Amino acid sequence: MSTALESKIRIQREDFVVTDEIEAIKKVSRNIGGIVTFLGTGRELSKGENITQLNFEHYPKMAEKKLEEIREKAIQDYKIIDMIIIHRIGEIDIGENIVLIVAAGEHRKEAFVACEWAIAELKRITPIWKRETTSNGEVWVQATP
Amino acid sequence: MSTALESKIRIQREDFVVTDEIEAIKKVSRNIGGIVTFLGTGRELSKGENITQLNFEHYPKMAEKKLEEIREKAIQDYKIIDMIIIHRIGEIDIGENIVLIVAAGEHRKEAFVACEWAIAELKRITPIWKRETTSNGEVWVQATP
Amino acid sequence: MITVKYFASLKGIAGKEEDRFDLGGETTLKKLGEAVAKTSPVLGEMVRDRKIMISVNMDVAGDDTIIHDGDEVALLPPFSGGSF
Amino acid sequence: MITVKYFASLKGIAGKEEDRFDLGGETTLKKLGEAVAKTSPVLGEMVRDRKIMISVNMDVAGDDTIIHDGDEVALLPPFSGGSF
Repeated sequence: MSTALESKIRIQREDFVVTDEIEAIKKVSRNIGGIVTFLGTGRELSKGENITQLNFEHYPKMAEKKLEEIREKAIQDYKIIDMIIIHRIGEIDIGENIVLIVAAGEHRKEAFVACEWAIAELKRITPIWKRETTSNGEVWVQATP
Repeated sequence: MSTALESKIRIQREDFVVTDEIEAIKKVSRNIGGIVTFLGTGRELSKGENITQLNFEHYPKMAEKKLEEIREKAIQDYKIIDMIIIHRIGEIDIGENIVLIVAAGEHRKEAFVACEWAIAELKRITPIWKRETTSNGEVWVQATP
Repeated sequence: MITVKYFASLKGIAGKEEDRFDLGGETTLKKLGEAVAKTSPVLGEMVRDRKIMISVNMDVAGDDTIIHDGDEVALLPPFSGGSF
Repeated sequence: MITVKYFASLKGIAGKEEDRFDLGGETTLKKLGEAVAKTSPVLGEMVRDRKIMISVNMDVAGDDTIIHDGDEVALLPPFSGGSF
């Protein structure tokens, strides 16, 4: 069985499959008309430097708690039907998936707003840190909004 | 080989796989950091009536031409890296995929704006029509913005 | 010959998917509308008075669009790409 | 005992992942900062003057947050969930 059904909030080392998460959220209601997905991936360039690898670390339990807060607030404030949030940790190569937010609504408008809000809020309040490896070595990165 | 690589604009009867399209767009650049996807699905309720099936018809060639115009304008105006647009035609059941827009950018902001603009523009200028089947029979539907 | 295509609900009104009319080398939407009226007075009025969107060779037509022999005209009822 | 956790760059500064301090039944960030200063003066100052975000039992602490025996405190450098 897919891990998609286990929890709508996950912080995990392994990759996720976007289609599986979308199919999981579709099962919640027959009245979903619009699903907006944000997928964050590892970029090669950061402030002009070539990155060879990313490494994510989180504060266990607190990070999950914050993601659950974001999910609940998104559902309540933007009247969407459901939301799934997944963030990977550990080593991530260029082009690989890092974070996924799936927002399902009756119509597209609320799903777009909820999804865009959720990724901004995730970056603002979730204790997850990124270390970039470049030819100059490794460095912990501070958030860019 | 997946049909995903054949064209970035498709109108087709068969379903699509979101993950395949995302992986196809990822191959375009190693500098993609944010991918925003809109997936439109068949809703059961429409103006209080229970829908049992949807049926989409398009004006061949003109519909593809309009989707290509939308794709090119999105890339140019919003500075995204690439966009894929797929619309299904024919019979569609409740919960099934109807339309997919994938917008890939260096950062999330331009990908969100381009994706949301593209679906609104698709509904505005693309010659695609929907017939809803309810317990009262079949009816051609006019656009809701 | 000018081909006139009917889509969605208009196909039901016309009772067919397309018509063909011979209106010489050049014509207008107004004159084409009079020809279409022979198939259906309602559709004819839509074309003549541009009550719906009309395309000529897949570009949206304006009031003064000239239609040439061989052109493809289409009557396009309001689009509806899903209720999302 | 109060557990103090260090994350990301702060782990390098502390040279460890966490510390434990016995500061009685109740204490303040100011007093905890003085204890942390024995591990690292830089980190101690961060706690005492709240130069970075600090959580107590996974909620963000304020100036007057009281820390109890058994609490888990964490020093949280600015978050960065990817450059998207």
